[in-house]
Amino acid sequence: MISPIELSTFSVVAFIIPILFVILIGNNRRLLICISFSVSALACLINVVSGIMAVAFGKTEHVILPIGLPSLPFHLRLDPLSGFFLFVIGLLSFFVSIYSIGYVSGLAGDKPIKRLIVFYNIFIAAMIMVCLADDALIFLVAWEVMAAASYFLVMFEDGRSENRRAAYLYMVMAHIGAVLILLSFGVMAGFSTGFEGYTFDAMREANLPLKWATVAFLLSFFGFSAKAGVIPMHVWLPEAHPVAPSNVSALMSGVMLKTAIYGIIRITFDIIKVFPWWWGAMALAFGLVSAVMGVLFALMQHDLKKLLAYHSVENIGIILIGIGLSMIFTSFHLPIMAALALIAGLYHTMNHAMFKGLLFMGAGAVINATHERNMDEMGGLIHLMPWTSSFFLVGCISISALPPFNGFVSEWLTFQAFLLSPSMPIPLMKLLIPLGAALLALTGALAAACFVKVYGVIFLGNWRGHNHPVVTEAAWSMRIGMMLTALTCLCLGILPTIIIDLMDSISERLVHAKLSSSSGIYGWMWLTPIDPERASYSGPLVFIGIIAVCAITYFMLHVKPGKVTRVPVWDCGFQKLTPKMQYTAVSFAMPFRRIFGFLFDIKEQVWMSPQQGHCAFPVKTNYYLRVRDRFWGWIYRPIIDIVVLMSRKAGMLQHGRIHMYLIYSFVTIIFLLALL
Amino acid sequence: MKLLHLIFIEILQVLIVIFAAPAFVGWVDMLKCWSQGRTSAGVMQQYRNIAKLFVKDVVMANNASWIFRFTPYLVFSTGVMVASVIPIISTNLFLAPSADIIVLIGIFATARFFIALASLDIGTAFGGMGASREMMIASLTEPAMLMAIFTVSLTGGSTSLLHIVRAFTSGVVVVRPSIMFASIAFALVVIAEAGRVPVDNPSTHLELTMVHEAMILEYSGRHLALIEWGAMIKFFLFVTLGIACFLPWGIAATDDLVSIVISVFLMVVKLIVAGSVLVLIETGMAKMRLFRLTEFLGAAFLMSTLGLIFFFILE
Amino acid sequence: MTLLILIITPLAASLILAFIGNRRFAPEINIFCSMLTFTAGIALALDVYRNGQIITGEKFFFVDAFSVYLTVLTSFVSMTTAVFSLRYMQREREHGRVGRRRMRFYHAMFQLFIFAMLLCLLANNIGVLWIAMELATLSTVLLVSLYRTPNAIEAAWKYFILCGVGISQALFGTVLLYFAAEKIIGEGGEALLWTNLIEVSGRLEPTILSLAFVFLVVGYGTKVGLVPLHNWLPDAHSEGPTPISAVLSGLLLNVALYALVRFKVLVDGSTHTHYAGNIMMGFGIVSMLVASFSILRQRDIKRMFSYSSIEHMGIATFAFGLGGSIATFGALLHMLMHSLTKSSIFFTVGHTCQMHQTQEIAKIKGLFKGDPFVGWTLMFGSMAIAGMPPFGIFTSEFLILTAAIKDVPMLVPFILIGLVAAFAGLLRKVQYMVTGDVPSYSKSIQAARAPVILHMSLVLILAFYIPNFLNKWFQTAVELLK
Amino acid sequence: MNLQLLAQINSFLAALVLLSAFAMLSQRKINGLVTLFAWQGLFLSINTAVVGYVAAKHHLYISSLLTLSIKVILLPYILHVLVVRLKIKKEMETIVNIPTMMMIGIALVLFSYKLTAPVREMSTLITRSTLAVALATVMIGLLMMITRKHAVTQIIGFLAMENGLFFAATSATYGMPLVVELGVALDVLIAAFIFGIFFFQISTTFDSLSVKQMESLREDN
Repeated sequence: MISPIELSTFSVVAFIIPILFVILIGNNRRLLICISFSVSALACLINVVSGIMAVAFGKTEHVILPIGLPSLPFHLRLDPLSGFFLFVIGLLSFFVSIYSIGYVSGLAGDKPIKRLIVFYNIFIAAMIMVCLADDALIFLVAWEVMAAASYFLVMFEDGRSENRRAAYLYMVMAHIGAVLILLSFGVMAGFSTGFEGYTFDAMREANLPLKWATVAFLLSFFGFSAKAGVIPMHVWLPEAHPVAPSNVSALMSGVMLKTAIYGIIRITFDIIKVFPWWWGAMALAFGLVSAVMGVLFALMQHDLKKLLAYHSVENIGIILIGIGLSMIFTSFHLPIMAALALIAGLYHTMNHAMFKGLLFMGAGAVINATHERNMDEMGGLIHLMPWTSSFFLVGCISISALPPFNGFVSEWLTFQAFLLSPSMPIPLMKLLIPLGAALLALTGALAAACFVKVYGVIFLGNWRGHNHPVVTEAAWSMRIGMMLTALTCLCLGILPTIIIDLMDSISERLVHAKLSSSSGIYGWMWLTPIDPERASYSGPLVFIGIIAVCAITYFMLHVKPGKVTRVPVWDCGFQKLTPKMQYTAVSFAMPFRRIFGFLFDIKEQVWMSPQQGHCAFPVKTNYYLRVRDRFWGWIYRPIIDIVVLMSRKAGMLQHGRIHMYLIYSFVTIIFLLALL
Repeated sequence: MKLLHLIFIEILQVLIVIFAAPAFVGWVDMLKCWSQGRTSAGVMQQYRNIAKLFVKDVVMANNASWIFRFTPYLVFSTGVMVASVIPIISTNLFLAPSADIIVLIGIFATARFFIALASLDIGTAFGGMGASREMMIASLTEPAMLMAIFTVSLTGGSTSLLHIVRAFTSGVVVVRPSIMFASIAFALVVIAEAGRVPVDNPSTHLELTMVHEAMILEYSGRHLALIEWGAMIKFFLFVTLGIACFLPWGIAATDDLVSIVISVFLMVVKLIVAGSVLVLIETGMAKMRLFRLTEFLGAAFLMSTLGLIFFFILE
Repeated sequence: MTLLILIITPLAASLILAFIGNRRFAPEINIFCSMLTFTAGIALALDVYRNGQIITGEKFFFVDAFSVYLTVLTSFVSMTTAVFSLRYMQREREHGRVGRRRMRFYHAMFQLFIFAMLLCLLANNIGVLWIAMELATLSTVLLVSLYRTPNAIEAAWKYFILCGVGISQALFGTVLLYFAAEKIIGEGGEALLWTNLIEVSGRLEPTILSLAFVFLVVGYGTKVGLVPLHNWLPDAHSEGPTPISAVLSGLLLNVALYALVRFKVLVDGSTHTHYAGNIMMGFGIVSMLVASFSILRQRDIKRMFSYSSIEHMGIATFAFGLGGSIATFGALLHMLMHSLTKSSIFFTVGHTCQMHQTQEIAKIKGLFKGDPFVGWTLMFGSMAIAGMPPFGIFTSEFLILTAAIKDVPMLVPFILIGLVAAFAGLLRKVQYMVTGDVPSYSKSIQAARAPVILHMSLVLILAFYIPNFLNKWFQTAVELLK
Repeated sequence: MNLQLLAQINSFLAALVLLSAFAMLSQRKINGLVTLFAWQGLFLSINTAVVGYVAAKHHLYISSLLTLSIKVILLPYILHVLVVRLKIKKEMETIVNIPTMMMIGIALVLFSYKLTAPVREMSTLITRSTLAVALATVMIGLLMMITRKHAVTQIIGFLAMENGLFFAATSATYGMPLVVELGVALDVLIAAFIFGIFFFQISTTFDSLSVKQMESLREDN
């Protein structure tokens, strides 16, 4: 019986095979794509298996690789937490790899496919290594390799300047984050001697004084949130995701951001373990801000993938809310509640991976078909791409947190965790935290609004664009990939109980409490966290109920065949109804712009071109709208200016006059002698 | 036997809701007419409307997709689904645990989501306008509604309606400031959710003001009937939800026939009262401009938050 | 014996090449001699590995773990550089930038330079160390001005004057050191021998030694390229022929740092404070900050990478100054990794410049499309030099940083800023050069792949697997230096 | 002869070396500079011989001879030839005016006096007091390199520094070991040839030998 960790380690090696294919059969494009992506899919599947095993058995296994520094070989470790993330990563990557077969073949011939395949596999392998790492060095190596690989993937079409800019911004942010994480490891390793200090085990042993623990936590928290795209470290995200190939953005947004969540959980719950409540409060605050701001930014977008990217910011926020609550509860020694909040966060992690992956895949299909990223140029695709549209709809419903799909379950759990806040000893928190719940509700509703906009504008109505491309349904492999993901979304929504019972082993290790021990008297049909008296939700019943009633009403109304007459749209007698008159993404978001506009840097202009005849009928009306993220101007611009100034100052040292150079060394001597 | 009994009560309640909803709406309309000094069409008018729509044929735009056709059924069925969960005549409904308040809100949100999609499906300006406005209003009502519900469920120590009702009814009757504020907030939210004046005017087709009507403008025949009916059920359910949360006394705890009858009777009384209160508000206020709604719903949110704060400070 | 071969070979080679350096097969001879040197270096290394440190030739030569690994490194990089310069200089001749007579000069001086550096590393006598260092300068000065362009001459002149002045300071420091030592060891050559000095370092007069260290650090620091003594470095690196840039920043800086570290050990041994260490840390921080910010606005590719050499020397100096086992280990690793990576980068840069006939970054584009090998090696090399895994420099920086935040947390923000700024600057420029479309004026050349591949793979492998002998040397060196 | 007298001779010569250094600092004419440099070398070699006699160190005679041959005869000759060959104009302008340089020079002397105090305390040699002078010479040489705009003058400053160092070695420790002395001398020789080549390169590339033209390598702000 081969152990899970061996499986995963093997799978990491397996990711090299596609790279070999690139070298071997690089010239045969179709064959290369088919084979290499199916191999990657298999390798991902291995991780799904090993992940499930790790979570189900609840065992912890170590492996020490013979490579690394002489006195610091690479330590690998697979415990339920990393198992869970392996499962998520593996599952989505599996779906995406299937999807990629069709997607990549659909790309234009001049694109550097080989580069895509090579870095795609390195990317996934690195993410898996991040979850397996058990010492600071390999963790950071895997972390940075992941960043570098995704950097090259974002730079896939390096001819376009926006790709280059986005990739550059992303890489720099990622590197800053990585260095911060490195420093936090340095702090934690500092309390044990020699090279052994770098292993996570040693860090677990070392009980840091609170001051240093705080330093370590803050460093790692901001380091990881730079990768997770927590506001205000989110600027790279809406730049990088849109320009990357869609299968890559699906992975980046779906699972790469989650590795940051993994890091935060690993460091706080597993390594530091004991912390004051305000850490959690901070995480919660950042989560709430990210959630609300993220969804608002998303509402303002009309670039499909940019919009989805901002939704990743929102969902990362929601996940952080769960984790923050869990941290607070842990610090007050309320294990069962901590478990609930943690599970809520983790469950949303998995859900977001699924539906965001699905949405990006759908976006990829749409963009491949229409060669268009601006939603206001699309419309009516539901008639041309029935499969894609229905899968995309599933994604929209899930991300809008509507029952009976999966997004709702995790948000419901989070609400339950919020409701437990009164059991906290600190009065102020009791008051403040429910307000957070209100913000979460706002987020959910806004997300729903946003996806009504997305789906309505892209798939419903009529085609708005100037050019009329021939739109065809996505390739079969893309459809399969999306269908599997959609099914997963539905299952996660309807049968959460089974998965959550499995996840007990995680919460038991991290916060020493189980959820299932509290629930479970109703069995798999009812999700009853803490106590069936408190709250209960039965996904299956709701789902079946709604479907059943629909069916019944349908049949009752169709006992005699109801006649349906198809007619053109009723134009109120106004003869010239054109697609241009439809609501667009911009116009849909207008009320929200009016209400929440103060949060953005909005520039809106309307001007009428020279009129003739009656002033009420201008020949042409131009509308210009630009919505900008304020954070760029607030935080990043100043920093960039400072850096430029500094570099100019540094350049002044090198002015070419040899006398001054000699004076430098002269002064240096005098200075040092004066120091004596 | 027991199971049969439960199923009987369940079905009974659902049927009551389905068939009482138009009557309730009719009652509200009637009151409104009286208060505005018009002669009303009577309580049964809504039944006539629905019946009329059912017999009519469906006329549909050429580019209507399956979403357009599916939505009416979904709207209706979500109503029915919720009807089986809220304790209206009795507190031992075996389906009740399958959804707590938050889930109820979620289910209604699903229905709204699909209506909005359907309204965008045809691709007319009206549809888009309606959808955009509806979603905006919803996004503002949701936090207020949730806060109100939070207050209630903190008091009741649960989010599942059964236990809230039990907790209230079992305890001695006390007037709690938190609950009071929460109920006011809830009333405002119900007005917004059900699309009544001053948020929306169900009886107008003036494009500047209409929200819900704009969304369903393209519907006709049985589809329109289902949607209208679903809307009525939703309205009715929101009122009963409010009743269950804020004055649950009298809802049958035991499932003998007598108590059920009593509770039905009490429910009718409560509904009549609630309806008249709503009418008072409606006739008292004028339809608001769209961007005034933020203030209206902001007030609701403030109320509910106050309720919450009072819960922590005073209790 | 091996040691003598090691020393004599480059000297003899330079003499031979001084006469026949302009023949057709001269480059091959050059390569052959370097290979001979390298094998001798390996043999010496094995010898040291077996029976520990060696002192021979009436204590004239002294080899321990620290110097032997640098010796092997020096001979190795000089060999690969010789291989690289074969084709490179050929093309330079075709472009008519150098004549036949100057080729002779080039080969002779190249070997002389190698000889000087090896002498530095192997000499036991700190006076001889000084002489060899001066010789290393003098031998490269005219190589920098090989192209005889105004800029080249200017650069060489600055190099000559600044390093000359610096090295004179170092001599004064040496005199002071000798003065302090002879009190205890007695007159004559004995008092200049490193082996004797290290034994008695505890008894040397602290005030004199700290006085001496000031002059030594300014002197040798000039050659290490520590800010504000660095001004010669970017000019010399950017104007000289690329092979020379490669060995200058790959080897010469290392050797100078080697000398500095030796003296640091002495001084701190005598003062029993952390005086020398602190000075080195200060220089390190300043150097890496200034260098990183200078990288951001470079327009010349070779200049940019020479600034990054300053930055990395700063890091290494900082780490040596920090002391402690982990930091010192990191510093040793860093010297190794930096010289391997940086020289391979300079090879690639050489190819790039010859492809585009310019060193201006703005004119270099589309390397991925134009010549994937050059493009990707440049990309990966720069990522490695900027401290991205899976390359070795990340490992050493990891160790140094973590050690630093343990001991001097207050300084860490500066290192952080420096590292990030350097990363951002390098990535920005390199990304610009590798991406996009191929400009019309770029012509394809036959790149010398072997040296680049060799170096990069070494950097890659050493990041994950440090062979036993290297580890043993590092550990002994750490014991010696920390 | 008794040590007393020798010590006095030694310090007298030291004074002369310093004087010549100051003279160089103030000298405008290039030929004068070369001559002064030769004089400095001469004093230095005599001094070395004297010290060698005092300390009975015979290798000091050798180094004194080396100094005589290289720094008094060879280098000045080379410089002179170059000056004639390259038709260098006689007048050299300085960056700072002469009196200020004098002031700075005196400050340097005092500074180096203060610096070498610990050495003086420790040392038992009769030459110990001249170390301050040696350091001052080095510093003044550096000052000269800083303040002169001409390649040749910079080189002379450089060589003056070398003189100072040599002097320091003699006075602090009765000279370095022979091998080092030889090595240094060799380096100086090579340096001499190199700057010889340089002068030709510079004067052929740029029209004159002024360092002013060599400021093109800079970070253009």
